[in-house]
Amino acid sequence: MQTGKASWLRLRTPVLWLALLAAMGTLSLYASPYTVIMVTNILMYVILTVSWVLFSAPTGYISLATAAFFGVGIYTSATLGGQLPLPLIILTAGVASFVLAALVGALTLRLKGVYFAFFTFGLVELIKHLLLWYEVSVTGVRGRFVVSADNVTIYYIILGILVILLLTSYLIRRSRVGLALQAIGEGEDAAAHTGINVSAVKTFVFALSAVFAGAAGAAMATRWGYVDPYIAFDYLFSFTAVAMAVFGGLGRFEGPILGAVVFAFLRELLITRFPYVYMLVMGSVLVVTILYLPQGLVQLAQKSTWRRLRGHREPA
Amino acid sequence: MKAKRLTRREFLGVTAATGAGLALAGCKPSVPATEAPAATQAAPTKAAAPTAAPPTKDKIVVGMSRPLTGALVAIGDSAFGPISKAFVEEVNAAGGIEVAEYGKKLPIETIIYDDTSDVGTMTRLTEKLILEDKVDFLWPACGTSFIYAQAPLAEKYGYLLITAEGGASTIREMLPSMPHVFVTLSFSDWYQLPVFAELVAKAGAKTAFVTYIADLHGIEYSGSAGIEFPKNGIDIVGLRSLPPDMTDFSEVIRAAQATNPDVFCLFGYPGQIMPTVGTCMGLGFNPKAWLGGPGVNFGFFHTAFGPAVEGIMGFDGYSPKQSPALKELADKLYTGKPEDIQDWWGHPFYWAGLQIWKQAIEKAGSLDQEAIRNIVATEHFETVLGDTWFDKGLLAKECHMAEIGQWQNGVFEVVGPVEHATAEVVYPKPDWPTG
Amino acid sequence: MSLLEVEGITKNFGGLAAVSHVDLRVDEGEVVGLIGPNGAGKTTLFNLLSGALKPSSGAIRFRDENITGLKPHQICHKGLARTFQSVKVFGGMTASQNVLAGAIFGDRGQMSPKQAGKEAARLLEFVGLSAVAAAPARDLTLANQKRLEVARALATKPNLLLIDELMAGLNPTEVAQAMDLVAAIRKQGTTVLIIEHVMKAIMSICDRILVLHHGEKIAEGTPQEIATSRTVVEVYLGE
Amino acid sequence: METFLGVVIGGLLIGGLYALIAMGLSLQYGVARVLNVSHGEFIMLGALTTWSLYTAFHINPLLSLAVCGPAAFALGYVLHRTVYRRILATSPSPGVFESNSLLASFGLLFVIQNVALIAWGANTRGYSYLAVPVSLFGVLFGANQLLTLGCALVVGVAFYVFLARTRVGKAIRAAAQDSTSAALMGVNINSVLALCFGFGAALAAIAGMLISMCYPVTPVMGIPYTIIAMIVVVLGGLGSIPGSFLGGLVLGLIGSLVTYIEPSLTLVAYYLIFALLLLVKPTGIMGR
Repeated sequence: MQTGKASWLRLRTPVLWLALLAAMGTLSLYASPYTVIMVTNILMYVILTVSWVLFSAPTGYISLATAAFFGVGIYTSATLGGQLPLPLIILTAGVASFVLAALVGALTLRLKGVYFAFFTFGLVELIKHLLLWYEVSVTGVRGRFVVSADNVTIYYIILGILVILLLTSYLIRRSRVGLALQAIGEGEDAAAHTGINVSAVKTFVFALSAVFAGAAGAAMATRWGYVDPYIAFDYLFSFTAVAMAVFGGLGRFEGPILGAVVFAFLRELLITRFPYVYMLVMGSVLVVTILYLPQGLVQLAQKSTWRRLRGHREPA
Repeated sequence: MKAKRLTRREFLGVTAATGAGLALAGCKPSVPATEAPAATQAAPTKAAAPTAAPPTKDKIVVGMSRPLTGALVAIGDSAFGPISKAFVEEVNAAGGIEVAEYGKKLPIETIIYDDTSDVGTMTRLTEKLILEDKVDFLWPACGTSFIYAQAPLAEKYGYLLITAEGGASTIREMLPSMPHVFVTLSFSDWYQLPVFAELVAKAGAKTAFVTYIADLHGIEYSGSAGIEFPKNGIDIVGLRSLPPDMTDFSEVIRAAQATNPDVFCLFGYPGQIMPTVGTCMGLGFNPKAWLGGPGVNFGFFHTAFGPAVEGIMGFDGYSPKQSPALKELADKLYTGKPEDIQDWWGHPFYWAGLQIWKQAIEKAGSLDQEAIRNIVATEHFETVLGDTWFDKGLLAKECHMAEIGQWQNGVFEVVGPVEHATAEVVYPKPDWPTG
Repeated sequence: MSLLEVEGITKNFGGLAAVSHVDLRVDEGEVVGLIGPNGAGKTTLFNLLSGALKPSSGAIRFRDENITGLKPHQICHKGLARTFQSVKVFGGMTASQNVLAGAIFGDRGQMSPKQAGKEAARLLEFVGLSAVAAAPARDLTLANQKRLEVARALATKPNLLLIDELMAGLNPTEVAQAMDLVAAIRKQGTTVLIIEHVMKAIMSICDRILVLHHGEKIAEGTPQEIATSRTVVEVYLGE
Repeated sequence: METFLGVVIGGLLIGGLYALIAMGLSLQYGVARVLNVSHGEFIMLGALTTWSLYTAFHINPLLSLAVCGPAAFALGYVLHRTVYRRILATSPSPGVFESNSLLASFGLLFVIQNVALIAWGANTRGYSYLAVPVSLFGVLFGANQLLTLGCALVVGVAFYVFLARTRVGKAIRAAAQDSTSAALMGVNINSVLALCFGFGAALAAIAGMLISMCYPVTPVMGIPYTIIAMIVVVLGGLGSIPGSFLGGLVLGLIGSLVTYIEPSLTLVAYYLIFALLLLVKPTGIMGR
């Protein structure tokens, strides 16, 4: 019995993930068309959050550049839409974000702590205003139409990006790079003297994380129809990614995913059911969560809920 | 170590459970899955679909995705927001809209979602309204960019869309490919700027300094000015684009002042117009004509600046002096309410748009989008604007009661075009009040 | 045979020379001590040698190769490892992960994860931390954290190990253990350059001692010579 | 030449305001380590309160200082005592505190903005107060803008003197240097942090009051001001009050010059300078 239980425990994690993947992978077969759209949006936030976590959680560098990479993706889609097939556009967007992030990373990753946060925030705004200036003064257009794509296709593309992202982060966590990243987070000097090429590792992972935000931007833009620099480079995406990750809990792999899902779903619920107090409720939830669950929502799962459940199970 | 692992596994269970729960929650409000795809395809004619069963319906559900929070909330809340509210109240007080197919009056029920001033959210919520709530009609989102994003969706699902806030000349080229979209509000080139240019040119204006916000609206209006002003013999002596998010334009005004223009234009929003008026006063810059908008046309502009608004010109839609119907509208909307909520530009257009919508439903005798669309596209309607119709998707030029207004003695008078004017243009505008 | 040769190395901060024209030579198999009053520039010298700081002038040759101006990780790969005066263990990682990081990243010869794990276990055993291998590094005692740093540095397979104050703040028993550890390191073939304040210890474990004062080398010699040097005694007593 | 003088002085006028909004944020970040993204919401509260008092009761905007300042101070103080202090207590490391408190202030931003939307409605508000020209060195300026700069200077200098001379001020500075040793010196660190947060909020509200005299006010006006404050704080050096003041003036000047030449590049210039400074000297112009 003991061994049976143990092998089930070992298998439970992959089985549950596979079940979830199967459920997600067939969503368009059983869910309503709008559910697919809504879940696409939630998954988009999961991508932004997990890609943020990929770099920022282990290193402790708070990046507010998510919106910049997302925006690069959106604009790639807006400028190349119709000229290239969608998968190529998404790939291009990922590469463009990678290049931008690599450049930014090489330049700025020596900035410590909050300075890096400030710089990346400024980056979003700088790109936005430069692009706006360029569009107004050079091309003479401010907004661009984005060639739209089928909702179900976009859903599967977003799901695909997310699956690749989750696999990437899982593999990175278990790889040499993951160990290096963790060491860097614990102490950069010591990491460097232990033989880790600190700037190369940081720049690489930062750029890698940007690929996913960029790809997601390119895919989502097709759902938006019309974009301009203000719509595409909205710093709220950066802050939201951080908020979702902290809300869910940075301590665990699943925390940010949970945070993004609950946050995005709650937001959807509030703007449709209680639109006039959406911000009030959302804000209160964030404040209360961080006050009572300083490790994020995951704390809820590990502490009270499970202890209580176990308490009920054991006597039986 | 071991204990940690256990909790982690358990936690994964929670994650998966949450995911499953979400999938369920997502499905809950929708009809059984098999029916859903059919409904999508049938969307254009879905109102007619129930003919198989005896038609029963006790309300007309109208859906809107509006900015209730975020940067656009001020515009949404002062422009189409109050109009839609007042219109629904009035119609429902009279029992609703007569729909022959159901043999009775159906009251309007509105579903309003908050798009948080975000285009992505707006398009998603628009699809929610159409696909999940299966609203009978879609009312417009707020802002030109938003219209541009929403119109293709309305077209895709075959929903009639009569727009409110926003519009630009570029939409004219798109309208032939979007037969379900109708634009009510006036924009730069057919309407306002030719009228304004002619008006001030006649009064003697020779030079103009043009500033505009760096967005669709600003680019469009400055472009039109670039055509219309020279056509009327007015030289553009300065052209500046202003980035959104800026509040202080002192140096732009100083630059304008240095060229000593007859006309000063600011094609921006209240966020730019209001501080700029203050700056002009503070710097003693008093051009002979001062045109700004949208913003000048709102009641709150007058409340904010009091007598200082005298002579300032803006975009206009009507004056209660023009007809009994318009007076009735103004009384209905504004009497007993703070002056802040007045909008002398857009309100009559939005109201007329809703009137056309109601009359088209009554004429069609059903809620069939196609039938109603055909009526909207081809027929004439009696609205607050008088005889009203759409011409190639745009509210016909002939239906416009006003283009340019000017604050005179605390009232936003129509000064252009001359045939609709309620007062003669004051040029040059009076000095800013002192003290 | 000389392992490390430093010529006229100088580091200026603003107008102040923290290290000034220091010559230094360490031969293979030696244990060399570096002493001096607080602020003498000992740790700065370590930072220069390990690449944390770039020298204002002077040259560093390590194993007949000029390593001046190389980055810390490159110097580590050349076979020069170090520990820190104020401990810098990876606090949130376990003791064995700390050493593993050293084994994986410090070794030029691309160790397989399995080998690295074995090597880490061996080194933890070597410094006497096997019992706390699974504990987060931040929960270890100061003495153990210092030992952990030594193990992490050794995991990078250095030819030369720079140890910065292994014994500060330790009780007499721990000091004795630390001295044994240094002896063991030398025995396994690693050359050691060590900064230490505990005089008794340094005198007994070092082959040679250098004395820094105000950034300059004021004396060099066997423990015996240093203990009897007038200049050194003056510096220490004059404090 | 006259124009140039006008542009320069105009830059200082707006710069004074920037300085004021940045000082509050600098205090909150420099001492309490809270990157308070809801800073602009306190500006908004100050501005809307002043507008209400002026339009409803014709109370001189400057007098509303007596209401806004203390009220905002109390609000900020209480917020720290309840929210941030608890987060501080539950955060295992400064890094965690920084991200958790960032999330909390993000939440507060939402709450405050929504409450203001409900209380005041969404309309753009404004009033004209002292919008009359005053001649200075032969160049005209708005009297309200000059008044704004004057107030910003007075408040800034008064606050600096307070920090430099009074016991509480010294405690705050000690805490800014090093909270642990300040605690050892007998400073009650928690109340100092709460005081800083309160002062930061009060400075924001005062800035809001001044802003309302020249610029439109809405419940959603806060975020752009928060962003300006962030830029200035970085320019001046995190946690340096004189730095914030200088940074504000510098940014105002740059903005003014660029706006005069090509306004569409003003914000580009802001962020370019911001980014370059971070790359070249991240500790800011007055940074250590």
